[in-house]
Amino acid sequence: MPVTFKLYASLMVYLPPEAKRHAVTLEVPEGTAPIQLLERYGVPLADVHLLLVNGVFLPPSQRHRPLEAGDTLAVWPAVAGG
Amino acid sequence: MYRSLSIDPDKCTGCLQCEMACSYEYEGVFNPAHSRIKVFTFHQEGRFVPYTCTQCADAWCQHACPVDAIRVDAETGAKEIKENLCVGCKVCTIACPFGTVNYNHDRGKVLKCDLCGGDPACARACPTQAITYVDGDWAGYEKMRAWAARTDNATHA
Amino acid sequence: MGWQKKILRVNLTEGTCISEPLDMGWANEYLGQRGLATKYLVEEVDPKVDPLSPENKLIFATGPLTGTPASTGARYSVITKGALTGAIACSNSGGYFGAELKFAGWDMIIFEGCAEKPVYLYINDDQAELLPADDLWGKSVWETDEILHRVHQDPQLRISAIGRAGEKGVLYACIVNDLHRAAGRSGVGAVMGSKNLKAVAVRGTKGVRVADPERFLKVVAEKKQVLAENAVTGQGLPAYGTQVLMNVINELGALPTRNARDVQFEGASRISGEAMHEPRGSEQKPNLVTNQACFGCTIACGRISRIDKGHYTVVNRPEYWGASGGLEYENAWSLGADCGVEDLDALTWANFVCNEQGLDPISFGATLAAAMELYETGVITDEDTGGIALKFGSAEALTSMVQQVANGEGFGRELALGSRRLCEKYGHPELSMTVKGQEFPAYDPRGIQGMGLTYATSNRGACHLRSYTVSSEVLGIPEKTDPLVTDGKPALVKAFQDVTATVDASGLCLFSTFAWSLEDIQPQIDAACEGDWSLDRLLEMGERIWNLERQFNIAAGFTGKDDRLPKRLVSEPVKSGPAKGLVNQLDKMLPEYYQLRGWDEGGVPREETLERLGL
Amino acid sequence: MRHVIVGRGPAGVVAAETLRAHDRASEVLLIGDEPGPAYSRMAIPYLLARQIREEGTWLRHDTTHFERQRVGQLETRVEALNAESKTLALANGTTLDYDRLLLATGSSPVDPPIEGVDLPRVHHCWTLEDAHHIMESAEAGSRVVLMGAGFIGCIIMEALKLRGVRLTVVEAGDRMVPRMMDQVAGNLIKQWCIDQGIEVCTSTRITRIEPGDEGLWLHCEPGEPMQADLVVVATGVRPNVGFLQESGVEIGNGIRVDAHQRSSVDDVYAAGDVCEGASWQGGRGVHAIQPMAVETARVAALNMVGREATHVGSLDMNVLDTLGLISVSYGQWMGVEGGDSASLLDERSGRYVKLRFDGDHLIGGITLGITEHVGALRGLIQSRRHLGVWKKHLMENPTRFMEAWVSTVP
Repeated sequence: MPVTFKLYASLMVYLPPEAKRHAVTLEVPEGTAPIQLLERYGVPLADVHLLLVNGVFLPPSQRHRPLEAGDTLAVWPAVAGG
Repeated sequence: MYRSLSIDPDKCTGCLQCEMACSYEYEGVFNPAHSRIKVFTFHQEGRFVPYTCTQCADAWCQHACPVDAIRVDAETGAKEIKENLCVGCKVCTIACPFGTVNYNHDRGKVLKCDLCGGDPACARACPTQAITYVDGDWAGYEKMRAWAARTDNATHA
Repeated sequence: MGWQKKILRVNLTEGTCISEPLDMGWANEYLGQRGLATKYLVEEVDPKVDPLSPENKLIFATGPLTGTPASTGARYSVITKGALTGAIACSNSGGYFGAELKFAGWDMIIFEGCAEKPVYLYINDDQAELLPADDLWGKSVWETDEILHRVHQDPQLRISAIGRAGEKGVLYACIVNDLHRAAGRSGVGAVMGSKNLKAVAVRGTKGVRVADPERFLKVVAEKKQVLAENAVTGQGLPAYGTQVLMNVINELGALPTRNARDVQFEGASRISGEAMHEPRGSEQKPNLVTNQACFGCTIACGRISRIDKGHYTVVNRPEYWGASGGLEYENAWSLGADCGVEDLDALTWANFVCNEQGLDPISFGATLAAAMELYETGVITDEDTGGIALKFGSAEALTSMVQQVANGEGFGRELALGSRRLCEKYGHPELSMTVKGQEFPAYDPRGIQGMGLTYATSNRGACHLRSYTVSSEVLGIPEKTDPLVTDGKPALVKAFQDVTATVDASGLCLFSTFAWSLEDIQPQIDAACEGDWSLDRLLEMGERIWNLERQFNIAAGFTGKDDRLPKRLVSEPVKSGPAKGLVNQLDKMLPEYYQLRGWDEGGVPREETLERLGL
Repeated sequence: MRHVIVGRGPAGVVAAETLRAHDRASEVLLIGDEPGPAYSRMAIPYLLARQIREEGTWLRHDTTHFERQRVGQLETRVEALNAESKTLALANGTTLDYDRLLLATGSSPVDPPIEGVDLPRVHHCWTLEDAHHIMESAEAGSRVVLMGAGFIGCIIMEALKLRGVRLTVVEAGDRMVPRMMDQVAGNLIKQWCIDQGIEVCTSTRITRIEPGDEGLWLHCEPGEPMQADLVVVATGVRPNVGFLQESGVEIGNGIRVDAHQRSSVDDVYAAGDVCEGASWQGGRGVHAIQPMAVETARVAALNMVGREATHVGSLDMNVLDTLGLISVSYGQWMGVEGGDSASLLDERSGRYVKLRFDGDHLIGGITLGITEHVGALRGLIQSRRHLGVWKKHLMENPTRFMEAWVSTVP
């Protein structure tokens, strides 16, 4: 199933080369969870702070919940602005 | 080999914590105007350069002092102002080609970096390691020494 | 100590500069800066005065931690009755000016009256004098800065000034210090301009003392370490600045786009903090040159940017080739997403001009966005705009209008009125994205519900910096709440409002609170200031400040009816993103908020509340 | 090997120390004709102002310093030099052999050629002895006339003022410190001094001093005669070369030296105020200033021990504090033909800066009321730094010299 995987700020370095800007569209097996995508691309979990699925915050306890086809996973380190 | 202050302008953000720390060390007040290290801002280039005395081996300030008020600290190699001897004549301020000896109107004395007796407050206060206190064989320090030599009136063999 | 215990009172009408002791009774109730200066304003100014009349006063105020090594202790605020809003205005700025004012021996400057001819204030420690500014009038902030450094032959002089915008009465003109730090909002620069006051130039060599230096230095060092070890203040902010939020808020569906018609901007990533790091243009260098700290700040989130020399805005204009203050999130949003423009260099240039001429980029961008909507709906035409097509997405419209506003030319004179007056003038007040006349910033309250209540109840008109619930609702600081629900938001907003007022009163920067709680700040205040500054006392003080500001506004004629959001936010459901289908549910939050505040249904503080707070 | 140094001022002392630092074995002998420990004339004003005691003027405070350095000291006058026999004739009638000789005899004040300069209560301010005379007469309320508002006159001025005297300064030149300051700066200093309660007469000569019932009468041109309890003469100095008449050492305005501080005679060197050496900007001259005295002394001493060292020319530099107004001048502040000049003047606050350029080099400058980082002017001049873009910045705002300096540091 297709999912969009986005990494931002200091996590951008973990994107695969085919990524455009911050995003890459991936074909992943059904049932793939956010945590697995993060692990596959070597994103240090300690640096993962803000994780949005389709723009909705996913608390750390739910990172094992499978994604659905067409989902967008966007991930940031600890950031803030004003 | 003495330890020395190493300055990396690329790491400086211009926060002036060093200036506050220095002035506090010197006079117990947070007062950058009396800091012996100064951060210069090159706004157009987005560059911040902390700058202070390099404690040059043959110190112009020390040689120029007419009353023996600038002494070398045996442990740190720092050229220190002995305030009880300084008469405030300011000859050292014009003799130092680095512009790092300044006159303090309030005290009627000159001030310059003395490495805080071996634990420089500026380096302790710097949040980005733009200012560190390192072993004297740091290459940058030698570069500044070489720079100093180039401005020398007397080129030694 | 912490305070210098001295105020400079400048009567512009009489041309006098008089030193007077700081009212320590008030300092003990309001600490400093925002709190203390508000107390002075409330005591001295009739809330009903015309903001641009000589009867209004303009206060530059530092806090007790300003000019100390407490990290982020750089701040000063400008307090007055706002030109844009008619409400109390308190605009906070960093840079180096505030600390310098303190080093010169002053806690605050109160300007009163109006000078007959343009003047500037020169302060050299105890010496303060008004000097003629005829030659400076008409000059930009940058030129003024350069000239005053030259005239006074002092490279260390710190300068705060208005540009042409403030002189010409642009209602959202700001006051800019150190070239690109600004007391930005509510039109404080227009008030300064109305007084014929061009600039304040300060040199201070007296320094700042604190009550218990040993304890202070110890706790300050500990707390600096907290900032350094925190991922946000130690890494995120220095690397990406506030601009890191562009993609976050866009992804979240809360990025007001094209005058808040949309909540997601397709060009967001091109104007984001990440984009500022990418090589681009003819030089293939990044927009971002470096980060810069304000005085004493160990976070250093400021952006220093450069425009590509090949960009149309600066070709043959080398005066804009150097590095200068770059885009913060709010500015990138207002000039960018809100106007639909995705040309990073055009935004940077518009931002430069805002700094150069003293314009609040939030209000300018949002006003232009409203004008663009009026243009696209045919309400205003090329005839009004002098032939410039004010289309969403037009970088050319943005860059020509910023100049016109700054110079008081053409359609810029209309835009200078701000969004509310502009939209009212053209018969469409509903298109103005304002509260109490002030343009709201970069968070759409339909996607972040707490920000709706924040905007509606902000004492200085719509503003994110009065209770930045984004911290909690989006970033999870101090803990995560759901941005799409209203439950718990009134309490959250109240808590943020009170803490923020305390932080502002101290002289510290609000951004420190991404890592610090009030528990981290309290011991720094307590060691710096005489007296016992307990946490409870500080919290109560925040609430006292909030209520004092509220009282000023009520006396100025504001009522609970002014605690409302633009119609669009409460009636037009968003079309995309997680908040799709939602409007802001202010009506669900406001009554509870009033109740928590101890205010009546009309939003007026009850007697017992005022009594409890000693008001 | 015996190194003999004649003169115990800063040049003599620094030379002795440099010799010892580089030559552990040889004998080093320091001859001076004034009693007591070696002292600094620069410090005398502070003694007059009661800011220091006599010990405060000493060049080295550790009383065992010279002993520990194994530098011999001899208090006597040198009457003559015989370069053939490499001997010095001393005032006590003996002769002294040397292997290498450094002449650091400094300079002495010059009397103006007028009647009455030899009267009691007319003094120079050059030696500690002079200082004692002045201190006896210059009490609060006494009328003091200072002849000469050159560098030396001006550094004494504040001291006299601090003693509470009623002070009149008479300068023949058209401004104060004419050799160090241009017209603008000289006039600013004059106005400053007047504002501080000092009477200043420029373009005025004292033509005659005569004793009266109540102090001295000074006749002026132009102007009315004035009365004084004390006259301090500070009208210039000249090198002490009298004892070299028959020595064969070539004398110009001072002892002529080459870039190694060697005189025209083998094994005879000179340093400090007595020598006439290369000027930084080319040409030759006597550079009677403290920093150059010690630098020429170091070069001389190094050459005396066989380490080749070169003095590439003396750069004029002066700093003066006239009752709190601090002025600085460097190098060719008067400029050169075709060179650019940039200046800023704020009469109200007594601030002034002027920079002089030759192409994109800085060659001289003046500052008034500006003390921060002034040394950088020396750095920029002496390193002959190409200013590049900073030339333009400095032309626009000459106060930015420290930034210009720092920006070019690697």
